[in-house]
Amino acid sequence: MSRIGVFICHCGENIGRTVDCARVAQSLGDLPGVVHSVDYKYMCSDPGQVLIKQAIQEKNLDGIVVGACSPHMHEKTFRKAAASAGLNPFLCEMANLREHCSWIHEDRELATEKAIALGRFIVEKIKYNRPLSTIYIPVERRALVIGGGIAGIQAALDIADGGRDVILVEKESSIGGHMSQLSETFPTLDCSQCILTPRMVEVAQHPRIKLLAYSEVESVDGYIGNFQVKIRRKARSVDETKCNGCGECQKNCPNKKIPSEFDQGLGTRTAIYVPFPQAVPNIPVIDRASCALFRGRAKGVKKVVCGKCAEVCGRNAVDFDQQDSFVTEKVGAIVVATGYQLYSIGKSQELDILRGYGEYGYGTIPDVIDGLQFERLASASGPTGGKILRPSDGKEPKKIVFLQCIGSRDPAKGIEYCSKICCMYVAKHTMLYHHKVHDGKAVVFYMDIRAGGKGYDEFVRRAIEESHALYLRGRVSRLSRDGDVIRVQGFDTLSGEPVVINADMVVLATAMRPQPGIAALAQKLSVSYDQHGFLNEAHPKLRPVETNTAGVFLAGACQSPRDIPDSVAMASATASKVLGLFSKELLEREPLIARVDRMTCTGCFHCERVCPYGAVERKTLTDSKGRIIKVIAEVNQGVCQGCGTCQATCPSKSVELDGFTDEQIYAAVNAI
Amino acid sequence: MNIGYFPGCSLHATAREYAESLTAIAAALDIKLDEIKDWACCGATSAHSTNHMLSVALPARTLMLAEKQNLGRVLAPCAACYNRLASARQAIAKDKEIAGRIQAILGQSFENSVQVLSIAQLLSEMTGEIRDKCKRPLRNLKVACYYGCLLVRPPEICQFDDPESPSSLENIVKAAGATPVQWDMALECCGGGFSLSRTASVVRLSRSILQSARKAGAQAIVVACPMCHSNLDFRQGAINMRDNAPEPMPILFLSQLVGLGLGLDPARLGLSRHFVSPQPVLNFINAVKLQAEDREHA
Amino acid sequence: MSDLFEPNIVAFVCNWCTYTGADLAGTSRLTMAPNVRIIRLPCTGRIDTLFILKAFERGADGVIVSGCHPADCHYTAGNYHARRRFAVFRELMEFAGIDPQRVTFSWVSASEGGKWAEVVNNATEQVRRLGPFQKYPSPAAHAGEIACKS
Amino acid sequence: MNNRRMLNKTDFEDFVDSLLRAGITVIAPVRREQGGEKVEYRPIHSPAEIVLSGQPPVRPLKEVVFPPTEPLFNWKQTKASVQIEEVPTEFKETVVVGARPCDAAALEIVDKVMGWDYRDELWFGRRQAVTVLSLACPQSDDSCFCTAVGLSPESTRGADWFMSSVDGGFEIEILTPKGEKLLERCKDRCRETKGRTNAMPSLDAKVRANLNIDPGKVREWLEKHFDDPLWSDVALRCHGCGACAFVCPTCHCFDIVDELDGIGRGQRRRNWDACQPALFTLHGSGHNPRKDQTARFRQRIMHKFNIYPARFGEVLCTGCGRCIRACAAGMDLISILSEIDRKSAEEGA
Amino acid sequence: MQELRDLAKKLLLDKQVNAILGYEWDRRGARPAFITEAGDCDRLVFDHRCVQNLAAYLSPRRANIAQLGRLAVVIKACDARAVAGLIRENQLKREDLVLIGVRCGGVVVNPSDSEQLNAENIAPRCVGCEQREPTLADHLVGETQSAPVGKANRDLRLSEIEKLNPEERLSLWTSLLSQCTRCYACRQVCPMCFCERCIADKTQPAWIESSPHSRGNFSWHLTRALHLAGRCVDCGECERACPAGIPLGLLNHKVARIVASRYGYAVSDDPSRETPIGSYRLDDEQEFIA
Repeated sequence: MSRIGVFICHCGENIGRTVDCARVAQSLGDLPGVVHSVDYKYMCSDPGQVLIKQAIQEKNLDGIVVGACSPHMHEKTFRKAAASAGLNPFLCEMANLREHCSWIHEDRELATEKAIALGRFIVEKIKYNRPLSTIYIPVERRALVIGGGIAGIQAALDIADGGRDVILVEKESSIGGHMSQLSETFPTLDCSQCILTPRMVEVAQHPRIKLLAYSEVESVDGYIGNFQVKIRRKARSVDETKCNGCGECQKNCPNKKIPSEFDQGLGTRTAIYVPFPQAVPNIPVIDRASCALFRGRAKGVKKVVCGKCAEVCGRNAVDFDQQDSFVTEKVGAIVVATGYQLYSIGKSQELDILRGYGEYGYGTIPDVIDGLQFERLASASGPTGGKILRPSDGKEPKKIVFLQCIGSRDPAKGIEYCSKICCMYVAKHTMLYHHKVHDGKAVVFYMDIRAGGKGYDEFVRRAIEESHALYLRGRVSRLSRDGDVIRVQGFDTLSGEPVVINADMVVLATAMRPQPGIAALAQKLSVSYDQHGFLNEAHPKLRPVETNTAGVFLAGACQSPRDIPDSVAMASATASKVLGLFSKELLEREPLIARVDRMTCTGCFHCERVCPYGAVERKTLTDSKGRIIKVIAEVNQGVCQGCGTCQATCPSKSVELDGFTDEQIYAAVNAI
Repeated sequence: MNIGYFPGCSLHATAREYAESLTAIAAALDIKLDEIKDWACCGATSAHSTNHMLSVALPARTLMLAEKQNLGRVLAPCAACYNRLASARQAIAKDKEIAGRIQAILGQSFENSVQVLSIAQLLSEMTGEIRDKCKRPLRNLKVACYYGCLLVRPPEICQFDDPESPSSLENIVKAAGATPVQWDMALECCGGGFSLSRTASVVRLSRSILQSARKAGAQAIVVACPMCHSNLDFRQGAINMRDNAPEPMPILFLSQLVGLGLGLDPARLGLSRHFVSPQPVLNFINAVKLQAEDREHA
Repeated sequence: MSDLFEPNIVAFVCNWCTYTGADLAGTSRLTMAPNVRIIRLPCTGRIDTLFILKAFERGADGVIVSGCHPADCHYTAGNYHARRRFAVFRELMEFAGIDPQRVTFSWVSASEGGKWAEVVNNATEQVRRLGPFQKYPSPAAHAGEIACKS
Repeated sequence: MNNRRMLNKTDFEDFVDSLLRAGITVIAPVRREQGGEKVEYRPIHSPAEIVLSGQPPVRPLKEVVFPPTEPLFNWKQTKASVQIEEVPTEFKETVVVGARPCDAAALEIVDKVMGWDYRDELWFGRRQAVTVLSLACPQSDDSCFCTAVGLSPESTRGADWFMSSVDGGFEIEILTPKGEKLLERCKDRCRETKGRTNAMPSLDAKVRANLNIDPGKVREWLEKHFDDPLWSDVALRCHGCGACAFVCPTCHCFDIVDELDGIGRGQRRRNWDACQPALFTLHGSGHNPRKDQTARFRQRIMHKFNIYPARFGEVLCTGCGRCIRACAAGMDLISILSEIDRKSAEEGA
Repeated sequence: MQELRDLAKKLLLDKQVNAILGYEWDRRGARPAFITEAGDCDRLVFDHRCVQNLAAYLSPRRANIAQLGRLAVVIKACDARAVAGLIRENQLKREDLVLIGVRCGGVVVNPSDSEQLNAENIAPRCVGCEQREPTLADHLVGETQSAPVGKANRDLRLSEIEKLNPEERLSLWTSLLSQCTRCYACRQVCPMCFCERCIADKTQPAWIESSPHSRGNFSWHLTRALHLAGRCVDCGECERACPAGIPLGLLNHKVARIVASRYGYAVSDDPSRETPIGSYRLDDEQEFIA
């Protein structure tokens, strides 16, 4: 027979005003197994907690129910109080009489009745609570960082500087990410490469960082503190241990007309190439789709068509037969920093919801470009050497129209969210343009100017006041070619008039979207993502860099559109989370996890199929002579997060989720 | 192939040539047009600007008749009719309340099962046949394909082609052997129903369309809407008056152009009913034919 | 108090979305019908169809099942599994004669306090209209047995 | 006065009607509401519902006195005490019309175990309340073997009246004081008659052709063959359900369960149980003394043809054949008994 | 028939298997046969009276059958779906079994039914069955069969019930299920009901009351149908085995139609095909969720 104590809180007037707390206490006191039932003004106050502790000790209670606010508010408080009185904290539960009762009802009679019912559920449930103890799991104190943009670089450096080993995986042949493509950065207009390159070099030289460039995460197994990550090292066709980055191969490659991805198609590169001169590692890669030798091979041509690069390589580093290889790393934490891509506004989109902007003629009108292309035009290392020139004819544009919110904040054709950085970089573009083409005129079509951030609004004002950019509030309906100018038809909503501008060039500030393939990665990591593909943080305010998969953290634009300062701040935050996790050898976990009844488990493994975490393992039971009796499911305590989907799925109910066992739920339902 | 046919008022009146040419190419393409018996007004303009329920109920009635007459798909050649019929179909499918009220108004069972097609949709399905049967008299004839506002828009209703840079008419025109030009005004407004009430606006808007087409080198404009046709054709006199009288621009219905491509007798295509004579196009065809004959002789 | 039939409705909700959404409804002081009593589960994935049958056995007149919207599941996929399970259950239940109006399924996120109030009020109204669920099978005497006196 | 009467068909129906009007429950084979041709023993509202011909009812008369589930008591727990509310053990006067001889005989056979070391109040309460009018068996099939267990299509055992269909009505044999008491209610309608006119030797022979064994010999064999390959061979087929037990007129095992109905409230019930499912003998520890179907199936035959005779002097079987008809796996008691008989003869020779 | 017997003999003589699980005649039609001697193989038969789904005997819980050793099993296409189910759910290993597929043109309802198969007596589940022979088999025997023709229409019966109002449906099912005495024949003959301890036998807590009253029976049969969602192989054994004649197949058929229409799933004899419950799609229909 249970010895349960019930404690009903008035929460000042909050509960007491609509619920007759004394009657609730009395009514619950009459239930079988309840040996103590009182009400009190403030249960969470010190005297209130003393009341509970005394009752536990004096009445030798084996379970307590606190009828008060939401358990999300004070469950921890009361469980701590119970523990300090010697009662297992998991033998304390709360009935939510405030948020779920007194605050939402007016009729005192009905509210009191409901409060009694809610209390009854918990009293009956707690009769089946078991004492549970905290679970400890070992931690592998190395971290994996996925993505070598500024966020990944920062996270890797911070963790490594904190004294822990880091594996940094980058899918491109060099780290640096989008930041390496930028010309100058807002709001200080310092040169992007100048501040980034030293960080990249630091990564390459850090003794605690193992850089795996041109590599991708293949699979992730395990759980917080104990992940096993399989990484695909894509075939570079160049032996990294031999190459010294002399660049002879590039110079001699006959195929020089390949549009450069780094230059956003505005410049060219060779088939064997490093994407940009400051690349880290400074080791070339052969683009097998463009290389004559590989294309020949793909067509089945027996003859070796080319081989110039190998011929000129003094170190024999070029390896045409290199294959993808795999390495497996054991890590305790994972930082995801996969960054973003721009909304490609042409017609074909990989997502149905994105309809593209046919009216802007991107891809058909050569002088309609996107923001990242403008960065390359403005960049000293870019295809024009930093001169602003039209892609179509190489002339200097005298009038550039910038369109903001292309794809962003446009649920009909693009994405409803704000891409956050465009207002700022368009302002920056107008300034760079003004600096480089003094007689040029910049016109900006905007919806709102969102310049929250230190020095941000001042920056935009400077663009308007000092660089004389003309800001028109409104949208553009169509871009059309008119001879060698682009006719921009728009609407100025402040004057209420349609506007037609003949521009020499148009720059579209297109939306930021998560990287393609993010969903596949999220599934490997069991991290959820929103409808756009951005990874979900555990809590938007209080746990912004954690995910719901313990041990996996988010930095930068993989979580939502982020600018550089944000990304760096997030990266450092993840590093502090990782270092905090690594500060202990053993990890504590709440013990609300599933366990399998060996006697009745049939081994059908429906539980294995539904487990979102892969926490179900197969265990072979044998008799004393080693003969197999059966293969059953077993829950890995470290991996299980306690959702209970396995239990609802198990046909014979041979799985139990501690804290929410069938007997507990049955008892609550029985109390209806 | 059998398809239900909703001519609407225009094809029985101001756009009779549209109906004639459509009938002619349908026969050539083995399409049987089953005119919906007892059809009524689609509700365009007047109904949908005054009474929403009426604007749904009118087309719903027609669609119900089509359903009862076992017409699974209905062609509405007029872009406005198409828009009304398709909009009504979607309103009923999406909104249970509207569906209930329409059911009550109709007083008969209605499953809303009839699919509504524009001429662009129908002929897009048939480009293969058109290409096969094309006699290629239009080779190198440069035409501007004009979509207007309702043929591929609003996208929620049409769910066909790219609403901002469509290509279906170009594909059909290519199949018929002509050469579409790239131009900028394919989707701009012609002034639509303001033809009588605000003629000056219509003249201004239609003029810029004609200018753009001319600039792109078009020898004719192809349309798929009686209202567009009327503004560009009937108003061309007024438009050109101010413009130092450039060469008139023939405005052809899509069905007429396809008919010419299929080598049908121009007389059967209603070409004589236009205000702007399509003679330059016919001359072009003849010239092409003569060239071909010459080549044969040589 | 009026003479209206006050239905007894049990809500099985997930801890992360709907329970928190219901907390928000409380914090926002949204008044709602007092007929719905919440039983908290970690996830809709944990909610078994047996819970619903048992609730009816114990005299519930209606049931609400609510959790995180698709893609919002705290455990990434529990709600997707629940969605399939309940889709089949609901149709079978309807086939067996339990009026589907007695069982409300909803997604209510942690930020949808207002939606929770709406779900509660709608379910209460709906079940009130149907009346008490007296027809749910009960342990009546066996049809062939010799009856006791009196 | 002798104990034989004639009752013509309309008088019989009037008699049944008069019982109903007098508030007496009449149970008889009737067609099932949703079951097509299936017949079951159920209380009737009019004599027209009675079905006396054709296949026997799906379930035997057992369910009338020993329902598949019945409450034993209700309990209510308050903070300090538990209150028990007993179920009544007195039952309404009931007449069963048209019981099969094999079903009626079963009641008497099971009486023995029900009144053995403990007198089952519910069983005997109902037994006392019921008057059984059985009817000479109208039909047999390939599953019948009553003659092999000492009964026959015309066995009067367990009946208060024994009725035989004759032209235009029924010939009735009054067998017990209960029967005589019932006769009081239809004295005016019936006339005395002599000896049985309608013996059905053909039916008897037909049943005998299905199985002709000596239960005593079977018992002797069983006594000596607890371990015999026969058991493992036949049990292979058995799925281990309770269909045979639940359609058996003599199987009487039950389970006792507590069912909750809210906090501290509930009902203790007894439910039919069967020896073929593994759960029947599963211990709390997980150990199961009858570890496989072989052991369980042997138990069924042993109980019916050895253990029960040892304790109560007769086999626990009336040869009704329902277990054979009900078995989805084709388990066939007739073949099994004849196989035992054959083995016994072989060993004897 | 000879083909089947010869194959069985060969399998036994070559010691490929220790026993053949097939069908034989007895007094009352066809019944399961367990043959361990090559000499007994001539007892094996197959025709439209071999209705039993022998896959039920393959559950690892059948200790006395496991003792026989390696088995060859005679399976119809529908039975093969059950074997696939057992493999899919880790109860069997494909390599531990020899599967003798038999071509089937439909079966009767009861093994003791007529020697002639016709449109009247064919089992309703066979009407519309599209699989004449199992794909999951090591050997295939018998002649090519034509598609079964029959008059029964289960969908019609379903739609009749669906037309009733909820109260009528509830009283119909309450009345039908009141016949159930919990003999669990339905469960025991079901090849997919292989749980070590059935939910209906669980007592702590007793989600499903073991008493055969309407309340317990309702929970039991609804839950069983749900547990078989996407798993029921439509072999009809539960309904055939029910001594009370409850139309259990209707519940299973209803559920099969639900998973077919919602998830495009039809039960198959491909063990690698994933069943619909326990998997999901992000865009599963959710019209019933507010």
